[in-house]
Amino acid sequence: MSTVEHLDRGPLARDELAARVARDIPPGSFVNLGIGQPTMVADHLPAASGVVLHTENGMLGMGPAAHGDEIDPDLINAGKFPVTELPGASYFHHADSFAMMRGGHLDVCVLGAFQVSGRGDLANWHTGAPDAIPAVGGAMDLATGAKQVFVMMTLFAKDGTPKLVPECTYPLTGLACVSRLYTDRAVFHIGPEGVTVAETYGTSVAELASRLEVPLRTLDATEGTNRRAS
Amino acid sequence: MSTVEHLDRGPLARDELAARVARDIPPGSFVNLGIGQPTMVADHLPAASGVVLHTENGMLGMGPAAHGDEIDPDLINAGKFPVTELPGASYFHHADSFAMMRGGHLDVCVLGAFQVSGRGDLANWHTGAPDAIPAVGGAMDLATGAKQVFVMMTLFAKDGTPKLVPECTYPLTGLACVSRLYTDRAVFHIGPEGVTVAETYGTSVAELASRLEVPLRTLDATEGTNRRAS
Amino acid sequence: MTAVFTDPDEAVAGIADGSTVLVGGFGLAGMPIGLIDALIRQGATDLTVVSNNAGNGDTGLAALLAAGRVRKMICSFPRQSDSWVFDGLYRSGKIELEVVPQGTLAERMRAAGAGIGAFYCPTGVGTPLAEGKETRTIDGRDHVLEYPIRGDVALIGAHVGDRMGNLVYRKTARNFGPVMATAATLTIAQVHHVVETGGLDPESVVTPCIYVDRILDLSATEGNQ
Amino acid sequence: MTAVFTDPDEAVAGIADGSTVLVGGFGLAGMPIGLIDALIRQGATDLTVVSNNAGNGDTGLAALLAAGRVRKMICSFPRQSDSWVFDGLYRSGKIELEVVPQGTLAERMRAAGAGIGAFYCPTGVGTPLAEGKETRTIDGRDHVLEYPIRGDVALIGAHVGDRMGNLVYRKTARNFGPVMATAATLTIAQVHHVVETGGLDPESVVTPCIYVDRILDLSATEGNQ
Repeated sequence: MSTVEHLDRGPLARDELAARVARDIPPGSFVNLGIGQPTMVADHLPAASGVVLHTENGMLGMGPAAHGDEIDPDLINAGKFPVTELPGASYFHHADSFAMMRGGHLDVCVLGAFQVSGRGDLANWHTGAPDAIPAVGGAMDLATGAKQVFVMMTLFAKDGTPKLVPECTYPLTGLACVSRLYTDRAVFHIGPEGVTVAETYGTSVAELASRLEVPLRTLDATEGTNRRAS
Repeated sequence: MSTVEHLDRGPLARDELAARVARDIPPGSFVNLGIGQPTMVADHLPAASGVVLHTENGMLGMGPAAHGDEIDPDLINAGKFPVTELPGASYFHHADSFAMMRGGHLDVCVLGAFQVSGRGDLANWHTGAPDAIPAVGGAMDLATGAKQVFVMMTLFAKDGTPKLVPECTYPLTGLACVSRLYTDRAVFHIGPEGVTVAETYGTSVAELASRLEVPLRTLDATEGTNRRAS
Repeated sequence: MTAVFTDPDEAVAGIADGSTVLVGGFGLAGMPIGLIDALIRQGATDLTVVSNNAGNGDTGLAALLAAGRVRKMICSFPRQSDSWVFDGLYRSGKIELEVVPQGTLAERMRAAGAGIGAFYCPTGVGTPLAEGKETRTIDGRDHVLEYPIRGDVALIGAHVGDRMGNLVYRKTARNFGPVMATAATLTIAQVHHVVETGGLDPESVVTPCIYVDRILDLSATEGNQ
Repeated sequence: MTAVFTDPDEAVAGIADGSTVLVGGFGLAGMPIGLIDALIRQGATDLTVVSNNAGNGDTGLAALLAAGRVRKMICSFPRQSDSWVFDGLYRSGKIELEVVPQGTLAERMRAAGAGIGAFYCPTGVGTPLAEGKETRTIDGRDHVLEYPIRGDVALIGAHVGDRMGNLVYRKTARNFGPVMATAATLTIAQVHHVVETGGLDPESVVTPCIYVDRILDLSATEGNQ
């Protein structure tokens, strides 16, 4: 497989990004979707995929959002929105739920981020602003515990500064934990060898390399190894 | 309350000893009865006492031994004998069961012993014989975890040597954990102040003091404090 | 032995000033509102409250905070869209805050209930929440040493209790309740109703009666509404 | 995703020589005899077996020991009235033994499943079983440092499973099963029968399906007897 540059289109819309993440979740996986944008990934997981959703407030087999009469105040997700229960669900208390997370039993978690570093460090819980009230929730537990941590975010902040950075400047959530980074402009694989561009959207690897301070590699089909991008 | 010397009778029989222990278990207590002789204490707990029995293989609300059609191979006690279930029972797994024990939630456990020291050290799992196969089970967990550890044993071994000793010579189960020692010859309270004789059976405090190498105190009704026995 | 109350004020009697109070619930699910309201009336102050969040809106835990009874919050996620009471107290320096990762919060209370002296935990390594904590590399992985959080009191919400004190929960309202019940000297549970002993399936009991000191039966009150 | 088997030999396929195998059960309650018999036929050897006891009589775990497949036993209580197979191997120096207090055994497997690197435990302090272990005084109480026990494989017995792999147990046969299921890379559960997904009450599931890789459905075999 080699890096694919989609130059005939613009960046991914939020919904397209969620669909792109969903495509990479292996059938039958146990998955935790973080609060906010990651929740949208659920809409793109076909029922036949057999993916089982975990919510850290004590449930496996979480179904879609509840509406109307389905709403039950005792049945909420980690974002505290009403959800539904699928056949084969189970409930457990918080220590058991986080034992499941910390123990490495979840195949994938999908999180949002403020910043991701080229080593896969994650910053997503605290802006570090002096007046901000810190609130971490289950972010560190997920970042540390899941077998694979997928991050979805825009590649650039509103002011144009990159959010994929050599070193996170925001307070860290976890060290070297992110394995895949899904953004509107590109999909990156992150590992001990560094950052590899898997796909781009409305931009080229060369353009990304010029805007990011992180060294980028590309997938090389012939050699089966990664190559440093120019 | 002062020390009572029952000189008009012989030592307690096993069943009398079990009854004597049962008398000291407060109503409504949560209690674990060790394998062997301590199991007999259950027969002397009136139903109205509201004592709830724990068995470390995962049950609260254990009932009496099962007989005939009641026998269910899935319902056994720590000694692996078939037992019954009382209304209000609950089942839990081994880690939860020992969390309950280690966490100090059981009011009383009753254990047998090879030796108890004057500081309340307990030796009840291993004779230390070179060819003996060590097997500890839940003895250390109970000795460490229960709020009060009651021991029941004969005061003297068959060869006449005392089992209440200055220092245990058998391998230890727990340090300074025994609070009450119930024997055929006497009931002892053990605490930071030492060993206090509460009651004797067919012997006197003076006779005990002559046969034991552990300093003995007596309960003193007038002063409300313990007094060193002569 | 578990005592069953129908009067919330009797259920919370005796909570001392300066207590550490574990408060169940995740958002509003499993939040023991009846017990918290009673605690406000009871008047204990200078409290340390351990709960996942730091109150929503102006009721329940937020009202306890607003009444100035809480010296310190230990929680994972104080900041919410409707946590204005806590936010105001925090910004004006009127309350202490200890932020703990949610799973570490649960595990520290589990450790208290399970008699574990401390544990090495991989969560939070290298982050500001691990600052000042002892660390150790085990099997090539870094861990921080975490200590138990014990409560003097736990206030939890369950679904049904029996007269002996066994509890079952409902759906995600289970959350912190079973853990907190094990970690406090005095555990008080509010339930929607109480059944006779033997009325719960022993295989399905989530909190065994040994962990429950008092039950507040809400059925009379809720039935009146 | 959990695979359901009716053939015990297929259920245990692939267990490698040298594996650490967690074997559920307390005495015979919850003992996964069907899986152990299949493991004997499967032939894996040089095993480390973690189980509360070290076999009873001549069947099940005792038969695995008698077949010379076990290099080391980790257990709390090997010596029983009918543990002659283990006793003989031990006395002739043909098997290693690590004796662990029962609760520490359970907690060490729980730690493996829960991602805890190590924990300070008060059990066994000052006894021969704490010799050589790191100790620490916490809040005035001595503790020993205990490390996780991980399994390559867990063989457990449960009561009923659903097609997704959720399990419920029966009475005291629950014992070590739920803990071992969390602590092994490959968890294989034998159950008396399997129901369709949705056939178990979500409130009463004891082992969520995430911990179960394979289920052996005994209903066909047991029905034939």
